[in-house]
Amino acid sequence: MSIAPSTSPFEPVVLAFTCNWCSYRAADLAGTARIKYPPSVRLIRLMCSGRLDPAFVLRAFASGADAVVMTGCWPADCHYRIQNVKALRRFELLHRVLVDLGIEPERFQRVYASAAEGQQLAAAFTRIVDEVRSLGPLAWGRQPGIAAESEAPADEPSTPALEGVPG
Amino acid sequence: MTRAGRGAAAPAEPRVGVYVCHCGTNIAGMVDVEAVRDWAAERLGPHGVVVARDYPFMCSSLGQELIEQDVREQGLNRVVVAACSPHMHEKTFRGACERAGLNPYLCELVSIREQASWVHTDRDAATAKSKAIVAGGVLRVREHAPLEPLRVPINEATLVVGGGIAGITAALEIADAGFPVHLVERQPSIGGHMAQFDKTFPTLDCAACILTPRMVTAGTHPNITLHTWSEVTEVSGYVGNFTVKVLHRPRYVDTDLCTGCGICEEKCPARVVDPVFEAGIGYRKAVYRPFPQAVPKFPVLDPESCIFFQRGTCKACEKLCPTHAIRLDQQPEEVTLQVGNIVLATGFESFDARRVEPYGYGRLANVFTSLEFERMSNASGPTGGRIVLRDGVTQPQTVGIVHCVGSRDRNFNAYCSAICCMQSMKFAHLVREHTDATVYEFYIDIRAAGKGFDEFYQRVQDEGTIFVRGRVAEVTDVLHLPEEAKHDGQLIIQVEDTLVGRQRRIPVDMVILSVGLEPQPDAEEVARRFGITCSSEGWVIERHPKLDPVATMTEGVFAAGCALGPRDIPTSVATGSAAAARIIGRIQQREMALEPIRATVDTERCSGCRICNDLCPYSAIEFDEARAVAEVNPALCQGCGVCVAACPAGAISGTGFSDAQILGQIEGILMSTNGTGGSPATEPERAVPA
Amino acid sequence: MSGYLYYPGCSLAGSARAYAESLTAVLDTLGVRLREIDDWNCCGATEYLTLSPLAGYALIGRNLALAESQRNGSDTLVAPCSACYVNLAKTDRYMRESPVMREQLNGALAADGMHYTPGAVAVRHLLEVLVEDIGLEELERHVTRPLTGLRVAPYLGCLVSRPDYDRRWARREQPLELDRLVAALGAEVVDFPLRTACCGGHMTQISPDTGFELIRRLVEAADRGGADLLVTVCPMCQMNLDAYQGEMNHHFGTDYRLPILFFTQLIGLAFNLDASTLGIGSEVVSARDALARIGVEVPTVEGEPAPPRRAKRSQELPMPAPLAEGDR
Amino acid sequence: MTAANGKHRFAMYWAASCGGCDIAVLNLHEAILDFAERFDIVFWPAVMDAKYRDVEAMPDGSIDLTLVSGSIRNAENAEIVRLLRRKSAILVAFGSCATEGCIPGLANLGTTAGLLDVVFDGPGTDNPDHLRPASRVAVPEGELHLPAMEPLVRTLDQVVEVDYRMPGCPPESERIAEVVGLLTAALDGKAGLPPRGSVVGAGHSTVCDECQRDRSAKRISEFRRIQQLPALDPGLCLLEQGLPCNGSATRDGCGAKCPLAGAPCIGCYGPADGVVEFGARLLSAFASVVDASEPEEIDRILDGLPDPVGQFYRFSLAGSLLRGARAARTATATRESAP
Repeated sequence: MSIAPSTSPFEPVVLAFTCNWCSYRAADLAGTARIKYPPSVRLIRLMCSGRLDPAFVLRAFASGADAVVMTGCWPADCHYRIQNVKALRRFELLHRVLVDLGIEPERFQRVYASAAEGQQLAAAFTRIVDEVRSLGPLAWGRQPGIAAESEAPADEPSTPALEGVPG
Repeated sequence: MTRAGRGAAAPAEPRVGVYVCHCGTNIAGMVDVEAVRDWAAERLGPHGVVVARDYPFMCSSLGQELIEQDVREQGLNRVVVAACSPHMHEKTFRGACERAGLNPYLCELVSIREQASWVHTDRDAATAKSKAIVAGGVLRVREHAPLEPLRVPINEATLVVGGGIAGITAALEIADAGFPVHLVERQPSIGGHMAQFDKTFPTLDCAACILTPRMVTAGTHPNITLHTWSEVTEVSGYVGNFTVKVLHRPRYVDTDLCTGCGICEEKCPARVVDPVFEAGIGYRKAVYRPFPQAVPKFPVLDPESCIFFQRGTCKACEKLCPTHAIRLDQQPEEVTLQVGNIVLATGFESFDARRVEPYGYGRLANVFTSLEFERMSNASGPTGGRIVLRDGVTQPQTVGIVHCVGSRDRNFNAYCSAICCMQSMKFAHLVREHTDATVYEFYIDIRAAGKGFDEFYQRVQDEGTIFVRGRVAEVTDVLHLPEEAKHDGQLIIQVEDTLVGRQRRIPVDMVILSVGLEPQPDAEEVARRFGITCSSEGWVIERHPKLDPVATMTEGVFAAGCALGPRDIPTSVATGSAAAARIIGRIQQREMALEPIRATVDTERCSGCRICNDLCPYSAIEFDEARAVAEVNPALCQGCGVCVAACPAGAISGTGFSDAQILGQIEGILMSTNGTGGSPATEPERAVPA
Repeated sequence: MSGYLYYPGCSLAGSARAYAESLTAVLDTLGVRLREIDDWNCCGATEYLTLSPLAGYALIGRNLALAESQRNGSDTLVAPCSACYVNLAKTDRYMRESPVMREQLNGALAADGMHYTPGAVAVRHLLEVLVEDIGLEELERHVTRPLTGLRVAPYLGCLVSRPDYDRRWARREQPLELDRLVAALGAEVVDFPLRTACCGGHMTQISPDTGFELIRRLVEAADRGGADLLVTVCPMCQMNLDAYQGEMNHHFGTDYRLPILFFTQLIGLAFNLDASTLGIGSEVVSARDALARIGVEVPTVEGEPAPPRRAKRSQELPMPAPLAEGDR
Repeated sequence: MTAANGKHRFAMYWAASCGGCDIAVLNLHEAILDFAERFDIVFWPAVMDAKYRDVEAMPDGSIDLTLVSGSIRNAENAEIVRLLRRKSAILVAFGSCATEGCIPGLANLGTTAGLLDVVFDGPGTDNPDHLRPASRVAVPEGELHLPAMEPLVRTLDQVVEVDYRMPGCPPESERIAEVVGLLTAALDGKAGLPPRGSVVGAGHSTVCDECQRDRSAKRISEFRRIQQLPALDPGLCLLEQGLPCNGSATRDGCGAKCPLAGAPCIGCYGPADGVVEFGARLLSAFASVVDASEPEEIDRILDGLPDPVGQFYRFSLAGSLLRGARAARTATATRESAP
């Protein structure tokens, strides 16, 4: 019910996972410094990009995100010493899987941002939103024919009280 | 597949209260907070929201009381506050919940200020996003479980890294409070840059006169252990309980026997340029104390310049030492220290003026750096305080002082070095005091914002110093004919005088480059060693630039002085004291509470696959061979969550950031916020009007 | 060594024939193959761009399009003339950056059925190719007559390192690549702060007084540094300093006789190539006396560095060491 | 409901299935006789003749136990499972196809049209008129009907509610015997039913729990196929030998038969309890132990997994979070490129 009418321009929903120590603080800094980026970017705080479970990314896409961004500390600057490397390994493999599952590569990106890089983080968000806007909505759940699943019973992952997919 | 997450089950049916803060107009100016409140009450009702309110300042005592009252009267067992960043006020609202008898970890603070009102310009979009953020918080907090903070004991000892004025100040404050301090300094003596200076601005009091008493006190304080000529090589552990390895480089002097008489230095035949203390314009011996008031008083022997180490013969110092204190076979020694807190006062390094090639430093003899001039003007420096050209004899008749060398320059450092206006004007005064020279100051802007600073600016102007507003393009010895023929042998400063709006070429005898301040070249490596973060330039990042300016992101590691960024002596001292005060407070608490964000293994479900075993940089994951299961040692776990995300069996869960919490937040954030059903125009059923 | 696409430019076919001859001789010795792009036209110099930008850039773009279509495995386009180099590099850069420019120029080129894909070729100056690709070690390997004792002022001119679109020069204000090359040939590099100063350009035609003063500064600075000769990497610089040196002397009443050679001529001498194949002798200010210092009087052994020209006085304060390669 | 003869009423249906699950049930050996003693088989197309209309005639909820194997591929599958759901007291998603989609579910990596192209116009097919099956075909005798293929292969629980899930491709016969015993006891009133919705006939940990191979802390510098190994170490963990073994994330219960025989686990028993996405668990585990820090080196090691979706989603694609993404994207691309 939230699908924008075809006449209004498409505004993607981008979910960005942030690291408590670097990119989340960079986002705070962007706020403090009133640096603007598109409102379609929504943040989730993790303690480390290494906490990013691939299931979170898949869930986000399944629940309506048009793109997912993994943000974290620069290589060798991890608050937890080397855990962003594990995040990088998962990112690389998950990226391959997502592409094979039919998600365009631009829809899953990674961005490095230290706590001081509010400006850079905002710029990266803006760039990603632009890229995804030109790709159009992901919206695979509403493809003609695919929507046959809507008759599925209550066991569907999204609870009935939740609305369908935004975007 | 079921939606069951892996987090702890909620104790009772969630009853969630949502509190939307206006933050004055900070939030309300860009977000329709009433709409967010009404939407939460109506649309999140099925998810357990029983009360939703808005309030001008949730963090005020009245705002907090509102939450406390609802928890008590409405039986709330979950609270979501939509306000600022959790890094700002998470503690505040957790405290409010705790006062009302609710476990503080059942409160979630979501940021609609830093993440919405401050970064967006479209009110409708910012409001819709705020709703999504609130929904994320509500669906997340449903999955929260009550937690108890982890308590760690605080070791009384403190490590201070860097023996400049900031480090000395921090060490003295902590030591005076009765707690042990290890003060580590890379150079042979403590004192730092301040010991090199002659006068300090704007009062012109003698740097040595005010610094050396403090150095002596630090050197003799019963609670301070000095580790000079030493470096920290390894840091492990966490707040309250750090283990630090310090490498003592060999001094080649037995400090138990040495009396500091100076005979070795006097008799040493090797004389080399001293690039450190004398800034390259003076000499020292191979065995030396950088300056007479050095603390400790013991010399060090530099094997790079020592004739014995280079050619195998000499040993003049060994032969002539009256107490036989020279030890040419001394080896490096590593000591291990246990400390509870750390202060990084690692200071700065001067910008290398050779990098600004148009200014000719290193090529043109009579171009000097500010640090060279500091030594030259110092009565105990290489010229005995005489202001002379590079020939060591001639007094300059005209001196040009160039501001912002390497600072406010996108080719080098974009930032202002904070001290260089004032030091440049101090130089002008000193030149005028010692010579009859005409002095030019070439500046971009004069930044004299400190106490007594602008008065000093007026004074230097009154003394006759000529101020030229413009960035110097070039310092050259190439003359333009015919008009410059008479200036052969002088230097020409080419500058656009922006006040008169034309190019000028000003001949001078001497140029002083007021160089900027840069982080230590190994700042990033040091930051990594101490587990903190640096800005892209290399300055230590504060926990909060205004409200927490001496703490770092890492618990137990503080910073002071120029390690945080360019600053003058009073501010360096202030930050040293501030770091000390923070640490003394902690030591007196004896223990400290840490966020209980930890991983745990459900050993029933662990199959012993050993995927996780090698993933923890803190070695918190142990494998029990007998039971063939992995276990997490909570004392070592730092809560990053890498193993939680790695466990193929889903047997590892993480408190505070469980799968269920994060998946809930994802669902909430992606919930439709602009659909037709939740039009804020309709009167919400459950809304409690404010 | 793979081949390079080669854009000679008009000077090398005219006033700077010595440059063309010497670079051919040197690259032959090094076994580097140059493939001259077929049907090249004027690089645009400076005039076209000021009169009609689109026509000017299209003129340059035609050369790039030719280079692209004749790539055949080589993707580096070498220009020995600094002005050609900057014009070609600038056009490629602008087309990469500006979709409008890309469209307009390719629209113009389409009139002749041509097209240029921005970035298809990397435009580089001959000096950079010699120092970065071939490398000083390789050059040194071919040095059979080290130029020991020859004091050389290395002069780049204003265009090579500026505006440096692709950040190829580590130190744009005072690039040291030519210094290192000259040193690798065994010659002594003199203190010459005006590496990137102006040679006078067209001022010799428009405002001779200004042109002469600009030439004087360069010649005077090289002379003050004690140079036997000055090497350039640019035909315009060579012509101004060489051909107008006499008039400049006349204007100021001075008597400088500073030979101006192309750096490739110097390399050829160090490779012990015959002076006649290097175009030596075609210069206006004769290099005969300067070159007599090498190969004849000076023994070809590694000599101690020349002593400083001024005696050290006891009270003199020490000077900072020069900035080493790789320092921040 | 118990039949007049004291037996429980049993049904088993195969949707898009290879029939292996039916064989696994028959593979109970002598126990099948006990089974026949305890149950009246009212509907089981794989072993006996039956008519849908007979089932339609049964009272709702009158079948005590129904096992459904196979995924939902066409309209007939969907119709029959809805019918059986209505008629059954206990409906079990039986085997990997019904629980997760299994191999038929991999069809979701393409479109139905693409699938038909391969089958009816592939190199091995002689079909000069390029005929395709149609759901309605007019012939002289009248109109013929074929069940229409659905755009996506679905798992059973995406179509009807299921009471229990029993994983495996096929479920191991011992586990079947256990489950049948358990449910029989419950139907007899001698034991309680397991919680509705739970997984039966499997363990609560993963295959490594049952695998006897030696394991140590893992670091993988190369993924290899078994024929690329110089020699298979008979006692060492297969993953540590570089073989992409899915055992660490796959629910136990099979007895770790494959890895113990030297063949990497392919994951047919699905994920452990509470796991959100099986493929995510596997890929996260594999990636976590890749022994590299630089992107290039990570890439090189990951190149050893040439078909990551095949590796991680071989059995679970139709039940996964992004189950329809690729089919949808392919369909869109086809539509957009069509004139």
